[in-house]
Amino acid sequence: MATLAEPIRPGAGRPNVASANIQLPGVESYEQVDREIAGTLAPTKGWFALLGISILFFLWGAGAWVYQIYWGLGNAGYNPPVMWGVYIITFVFWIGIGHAGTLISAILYLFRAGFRTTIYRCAEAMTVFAVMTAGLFPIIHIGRPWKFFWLVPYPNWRLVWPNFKSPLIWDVFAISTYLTVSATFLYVGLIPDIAVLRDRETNPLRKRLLAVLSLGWRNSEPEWRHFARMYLFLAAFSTPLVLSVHSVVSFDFAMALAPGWHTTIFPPYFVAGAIFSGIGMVFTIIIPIRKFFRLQHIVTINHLDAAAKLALATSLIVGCAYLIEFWVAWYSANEFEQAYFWNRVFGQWWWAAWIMLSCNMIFPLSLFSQRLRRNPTWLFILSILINLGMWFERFVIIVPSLSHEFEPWQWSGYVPSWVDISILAGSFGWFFMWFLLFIKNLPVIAIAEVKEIVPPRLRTHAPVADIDVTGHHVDYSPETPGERE
Amino acid sequence: MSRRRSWALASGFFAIAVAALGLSAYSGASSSQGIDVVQPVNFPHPRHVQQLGMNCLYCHFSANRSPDPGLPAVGTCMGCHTIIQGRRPAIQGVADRDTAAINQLLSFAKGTPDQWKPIPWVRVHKLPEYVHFPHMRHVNAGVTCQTCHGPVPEMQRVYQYASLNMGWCVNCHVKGYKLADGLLAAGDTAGARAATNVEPQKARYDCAVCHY
Amino acid sequence: MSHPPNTVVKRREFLKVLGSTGAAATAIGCSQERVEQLIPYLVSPDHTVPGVSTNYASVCRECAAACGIIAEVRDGRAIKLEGNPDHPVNHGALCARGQAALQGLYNPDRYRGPMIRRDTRLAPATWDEALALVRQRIDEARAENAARSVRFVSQHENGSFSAFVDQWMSAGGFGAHLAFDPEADLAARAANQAEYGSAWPALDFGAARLIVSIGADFLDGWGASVAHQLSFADARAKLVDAPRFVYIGARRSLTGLNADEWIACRPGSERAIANALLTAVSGSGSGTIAAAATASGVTEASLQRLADELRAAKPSLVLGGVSTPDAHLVAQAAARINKAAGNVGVTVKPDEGLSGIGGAAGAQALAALATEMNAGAVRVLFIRGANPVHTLPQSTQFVEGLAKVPLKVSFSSYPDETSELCDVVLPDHHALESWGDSEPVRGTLGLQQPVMDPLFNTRAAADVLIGMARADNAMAGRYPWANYRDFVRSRYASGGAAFTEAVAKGLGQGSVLARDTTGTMATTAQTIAGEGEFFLVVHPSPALGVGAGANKPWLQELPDPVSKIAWQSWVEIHPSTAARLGVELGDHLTVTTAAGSVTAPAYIYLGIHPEAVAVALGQGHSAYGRYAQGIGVNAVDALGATFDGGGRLAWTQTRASVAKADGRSRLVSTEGSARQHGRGIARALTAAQLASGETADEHHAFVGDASHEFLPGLRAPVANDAQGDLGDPASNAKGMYAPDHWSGMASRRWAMTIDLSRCTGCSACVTACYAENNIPTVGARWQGRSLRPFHTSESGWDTTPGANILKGREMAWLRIERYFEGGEDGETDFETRFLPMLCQHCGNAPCESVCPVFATYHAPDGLNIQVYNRCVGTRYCSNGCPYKVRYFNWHGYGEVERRQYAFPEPLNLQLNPDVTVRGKGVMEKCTFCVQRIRDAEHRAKAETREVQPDEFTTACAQACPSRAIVFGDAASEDWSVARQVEDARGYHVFEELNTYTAVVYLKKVNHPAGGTR
Amino acid sequence: MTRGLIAAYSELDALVDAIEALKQRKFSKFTVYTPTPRHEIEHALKPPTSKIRLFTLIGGLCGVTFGYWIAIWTSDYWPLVVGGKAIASWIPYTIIGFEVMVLVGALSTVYGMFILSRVPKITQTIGFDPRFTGASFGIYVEAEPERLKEAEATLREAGAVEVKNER
Repeated sequence: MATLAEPIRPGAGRPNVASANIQLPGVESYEQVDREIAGTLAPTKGWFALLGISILFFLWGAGAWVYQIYWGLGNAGYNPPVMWGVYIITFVFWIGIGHAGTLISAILYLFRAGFRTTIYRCAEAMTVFAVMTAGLFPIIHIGRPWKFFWLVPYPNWRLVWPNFKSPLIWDVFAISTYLTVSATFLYVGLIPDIAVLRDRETNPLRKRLLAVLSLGWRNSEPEWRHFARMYLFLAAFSTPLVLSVHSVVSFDFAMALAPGWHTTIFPPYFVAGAIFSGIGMVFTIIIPIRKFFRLQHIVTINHLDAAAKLALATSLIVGCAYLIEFWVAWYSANEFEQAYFWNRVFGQWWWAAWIMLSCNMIFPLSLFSQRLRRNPTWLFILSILINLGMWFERFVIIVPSLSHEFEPWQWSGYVPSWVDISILAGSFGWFFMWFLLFIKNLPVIAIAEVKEIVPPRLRTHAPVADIDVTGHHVDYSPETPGERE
Repeated sequence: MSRRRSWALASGFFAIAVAALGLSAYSGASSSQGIDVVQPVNFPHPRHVQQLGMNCLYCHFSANRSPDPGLPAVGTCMGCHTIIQGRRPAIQGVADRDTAAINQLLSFAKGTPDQWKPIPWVRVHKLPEYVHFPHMRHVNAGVTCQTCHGPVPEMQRVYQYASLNMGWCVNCHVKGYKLADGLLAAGDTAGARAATNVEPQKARYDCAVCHY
Repeated sequence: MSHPPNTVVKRREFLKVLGSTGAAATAIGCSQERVEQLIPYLVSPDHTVPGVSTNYASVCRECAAACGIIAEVRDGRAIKLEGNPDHPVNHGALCARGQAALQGLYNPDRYRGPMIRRDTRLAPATWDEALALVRQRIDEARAENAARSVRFVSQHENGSFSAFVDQWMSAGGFGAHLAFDPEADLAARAANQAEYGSAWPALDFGAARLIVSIGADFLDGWGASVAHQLSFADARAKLVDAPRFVYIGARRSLTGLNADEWIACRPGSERAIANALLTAVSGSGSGTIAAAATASGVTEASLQRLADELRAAKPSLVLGGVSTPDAHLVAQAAARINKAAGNVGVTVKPDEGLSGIGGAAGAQALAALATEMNAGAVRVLFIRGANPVHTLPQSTQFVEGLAKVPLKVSFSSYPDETSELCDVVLPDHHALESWGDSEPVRGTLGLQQPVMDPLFNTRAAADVLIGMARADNAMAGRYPWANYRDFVRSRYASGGAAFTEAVAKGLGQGSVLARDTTGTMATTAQTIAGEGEFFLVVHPSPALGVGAGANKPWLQELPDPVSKIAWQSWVEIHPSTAARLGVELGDHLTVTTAAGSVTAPAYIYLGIHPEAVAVALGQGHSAYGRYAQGIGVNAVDALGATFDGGGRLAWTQTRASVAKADGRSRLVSTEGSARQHGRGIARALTAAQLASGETADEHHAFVGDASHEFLPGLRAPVANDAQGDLGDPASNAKGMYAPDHWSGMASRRWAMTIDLSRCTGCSACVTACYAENNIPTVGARWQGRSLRPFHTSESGWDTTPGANILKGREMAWLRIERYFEGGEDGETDFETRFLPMLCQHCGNAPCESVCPVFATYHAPDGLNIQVYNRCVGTRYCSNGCPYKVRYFNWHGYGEVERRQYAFPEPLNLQLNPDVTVRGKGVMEKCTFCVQRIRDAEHRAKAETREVQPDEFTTACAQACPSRAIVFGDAASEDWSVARQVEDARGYHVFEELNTYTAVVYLKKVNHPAGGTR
Repeated sequence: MTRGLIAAYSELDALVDAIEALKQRKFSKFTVYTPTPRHEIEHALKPPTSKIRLFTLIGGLCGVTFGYWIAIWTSDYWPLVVGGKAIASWIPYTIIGFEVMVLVGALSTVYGMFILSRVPKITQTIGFDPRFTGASFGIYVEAEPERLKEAEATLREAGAVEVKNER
């Protein structure tokens, strides 16, 4: 017979400060969690409008692509030797976006950072759709998209195989792996929540569909046991994976000789940038969601604050990388590098470079102020700036390098064409189309995990906080320290 | 339990799809192996080669001198067919005969040579334009025509014998051409027996040997 | 190649054989199921084998030099023109214009048959109609015994034709015949005739110790440029002993850019300088240094130095080739200097001179004709070859005169400005379809023979004339020949046998039917009217000439060797002047003279005198087909009717005012930066340095990187270079890369050397590459990209000429980079270095390892291979390439169904069947003419032997009139390239990148002032 | 006839008590349901550690082997030299090996979870009540018919909100 301790009166004693950051004062019971999160799924006019717009953008981009396939890449803005342009820029941009999701859901999980709990599902979905978007661009940008399957190693009567020394083949492997693993990660995380929805659902058709999706999950203890274990291992796999993916993407550049590309700093630099941009996108997405779905008491300001600190940290890393690049160029005494970097900031491409530097290095410094960190409006504005800045970071890496290479005779400029811009816009349409469909059909906040940080009902009354610093609840036995005065 | 069946079905379909893809990729599914076409003149190879014993090079005169095997000029046909007409009366007990094919030929070769019309033969063996296949190199290396073109002497109507896939070419280049097999294909069993110990003749398999 | 003449025509069977080999088609989208017909011969011609080329020797008709050519004919289609190695003028080389003759032959805008003007428009007609009409008008003229009012204007060409027409005219009792040559330097010819007794003496640059050219652009088309270039390059190849070259002129032409020193003089002051030099050398004469200095604006010091040098350096070579009204006097002075300096017979060889060029008429004669026409004194006018409406200034009133001629008969095969104004068009065969002759040097008869059947319903003008004559009782008697072939045959000394030999060799003994040339040289000069603070310098374009080249896409696409601008006209203006007028690159400038004005974008150029602006001829066509029409401006519109002593239009010295017009257009230029930024790409050293053995002049390496000391030769070990330093030979199976592999491929290493002291930047190699490798031209109006969505009309497409080049998308596998050295901060003189840049076939190629599908990789014989049909078009290889020599098919230039198709019928008949035509979305680049390598291997195999040293070479090396390019197998000592790569001047571009290139450049050798012996 | 009993609990400590009681009374065949994993339940049940790690290990090893193998085998199948590098160079192939390891490893982990926790289940109705995915905890006890009464009592003592028979 478990005997329960002297109850702790609400308000009495100081709650654990660290845990205070992530606990949800506004949430009393499991019922409330189910009710409120499931409640977000009801479609609204605004949602339909947004979805419509996204689909229009997507169709526009798709049309542009068809046009380009028929009439040739010449209709894009390429200006040799600038052989890569908006498409590769946007590819790297979207891949980068993806990284925050995995970081939040996997790495922070391993680090037991509790504030991830309420935002990770959203971030994870973002990852999957971002990678889905990014994955299109290598196909869009090649001259003969209909031959793309040649990059996939499969037995064929030509007896020819891909070149496994090519960074593009590494890309194929890294990105397909990344897409598969993050999609799996998202889905298995969803299973218990789908089960919740299944059992709340009244419409038989939807119920059956959800039943299939939930794979007959029933919240039994053995299921949870294996689930937790699997989740741990997936997280353990995703962590090196996410680091490897953007390193591989950075190899696309580092493996070529072009000045400004051929440098060893790229992998860490790219990974940090990716996470930075991803968190930017998370803000762009989560802030409107918590506002319009009225989830401020679940996705609390504390969570945003914590995420903002992460953004600040990555921003500092990225900024440092920028500065080191210039230092390396100077220190190497390699005149190609020096000429290129001079041209980057003070020459032809100064404007792009300064957009990048201000958006990624200067503005984020504002996050040192707690007031701004806790101001969702500012975070939202900043997040837009970060997205812009990170797109231009890739622009600055790709275009100026190619336009100002070894051969002065071949120096050139670059102006995107309407096709580039249409497909860029289309990619946003495509991404938000999927995301919007997601948030109205599946819980955008992880029900089961939120329940973890909600105190369970007890025969006696609940304690104020049963959550420790890690965001995981502490055992509920009298011996547990920190629970009483 | 209906759901169980549907699950099984789904995975089954998936497996089949994958298998099909792999197979089609590996077998030269994109090849036009086996196609045969109706020619403007229904030229019977068996009659000329098997019965009259004409040599391939008599008509395909540049196969040993040029990348291009060459096609018989109308004049070449008319060398014989000015005498051998389509219609032949019955003589010495042999019944009279009227050969459609020869008439087809004659319809192109009416009157004096300057009134003749060229015969629009239809191509059967077609390599993509980005492949360079120098006939003379192969013929001079002793590769019998039948090795690639199959038993043309027996074909009433010529069809594409080999797949002409890249893998098909490369296999021979790498493993080497066995004279005995070639002769056997050409129907020279004696020669084949004699050539059993001839070393297979390899050819370069660098991409730029054929693709440029 | 020798054969009985009676089968000549049959062996040129064309249409009946087309398709009997797979004509080159695109690499992409070939459906194997497509029904394809094979059309064999009717009667198998002897001596030709389908799929195997036959070569015919003939004569090039693109300029007066009449070089010998070899036409490669495959299955009845001429696919390539090369120089005739035995020919005394061009010795196997051929310039860009000569090679582009093919695109004249296959020009899509040629007249398909005779045309007659019906209600103001030219409409197709039959030959009988057309000829009947002409005959009728002639008879009318005769009837009213105004036969003298029948006149003939022809394009002058080296050979019998001009004289043949003279005879025809006199036989018919008609008026005078003008053999018009708008480009030739008639003034110099007249002066030479007067001074040397030879219109065009042979020049031996190698024998000279100092070359002084007074505006004589002997590399840009002044005289026989190929011959000059061969000799000049040989002279420069003497390195330390090479002659120093001083160029005097207002504009630094291609020739000027090859000079060691440029003396920039005011246009029109050349005569003063020439006279001063004459005085200095001969001791007698009117000119003085002081006078010259004031006239020319050159410092007395530098003129004095030149004079002293000229006096000291014997033998020397002085050339006068200006285009001012007193050009003939300049040429005369130059000739007299040569006489005084004892150069005649040493560097100037009158008795080996060009022959058969006599009797050419200049613009002056046509202006006179125009006056007659305006007076209504011309009733029938025959025009053959010449295009006076485009080449004469409006001030000559030629067009107005033409309107007053009742019957204008054109033999032109192209719808040019003149033929479009004519009433009857009797389209002539192209030179490659017709018979003719030339006399390159006295006593040698070059034979021009048809290399294939005529494409269209055309007739050789000469045959038409013979036909008319034989049908005409008055003339028939004097025409025993059935056709012009028989006439040509009759010119051969020993008749039939010699002719038969000539048919095989393209050369024979004999002499052309010469015109009686009674040219006496004027001793005075016209004065040039008009005022303005500037001089307008007009000059023929090295590629387009005065306009005849403009309808050939190869020549339009060929960047001007000096300005590197294509598909455009431009105004050259000096930086200081530009700064003064506030003009920036591309600003539209209006150049106004007394006669008229032209407006074109500004090109800021160091090599133009600050008081002058220059505009090239050739563009500004109002007709002349899809490639020429409406591009640029015609500079003669701004010229008055002033002529030099030879009767040629005076191109320079016209006074002009220059004003900024509104608007600016980007220059269609292939030039990124004209400066090397100290990157040691095109390197040079002075003769002194070379003599003293110091070579490490501009060597450029990473700081502290000792591993890149300069080493001559191929850095990568031959034969297994594919493994480079990195590969461990024992690491894994090297397959065909193993030196002992049965295929033996790894025992060769194809390599190339390019001697920058020979290269003059003439760009013949570029055109040769286009012709050999089916490279699409991308500058035509219809080849631009889409500018906005949802367009149906033309307006949606970018129809700017050269739109693709503005986007940097030119496809030239081989480009000539032109780098300037010096000339900053106000110094007049500067140095120019030309660097042919092509795929370097690196041993450790950065492009290869990044390709995901092995579309580019390293072949065992050292080639960097590009497999078009494997390429998926990631363009990663181009990003990896430090030399930027990979080119991408942005549109379906090679696909018939695309609007950007580069080979509209019948241009596609020129495509080389041995080379795949690339479709859209694939990367392409220089292959070291791998098809020629394979071809040589096939030949060797057929003859059961190995490929012999220097047995074959690449298209660029073959065409090069400077012999600057040497190609071969560097792995075997017997190939000359193997010796070349060891030259002390050798270096690799960007060697510090460890690419181990297979192309070795040999440094240029300069001879600065006072640097000579 | 009754297979077992389903008891629903709205409080966590009640559930914990029930579990301990059931164990005390030697009821071995019962399944616990919880809306979210709680350590209390683990402590009460002391279950063995999941076997999933085996799937992960084997999957990962297969993956990395296949990754290296495909890269090296294809390189030597048709040796083509690029950029002067060794034909089969293991350094770049490490990336392939790593990515395939992650892919196969992760998938086999999930596969393991499915096997071990018997999903996908074709039916989840037996011994399960929909509210277990909602707010309430629950226990499903299977016992011999004669012990059912005792079981029910035990469950109710611990404070079950409801106990129903499962047929």
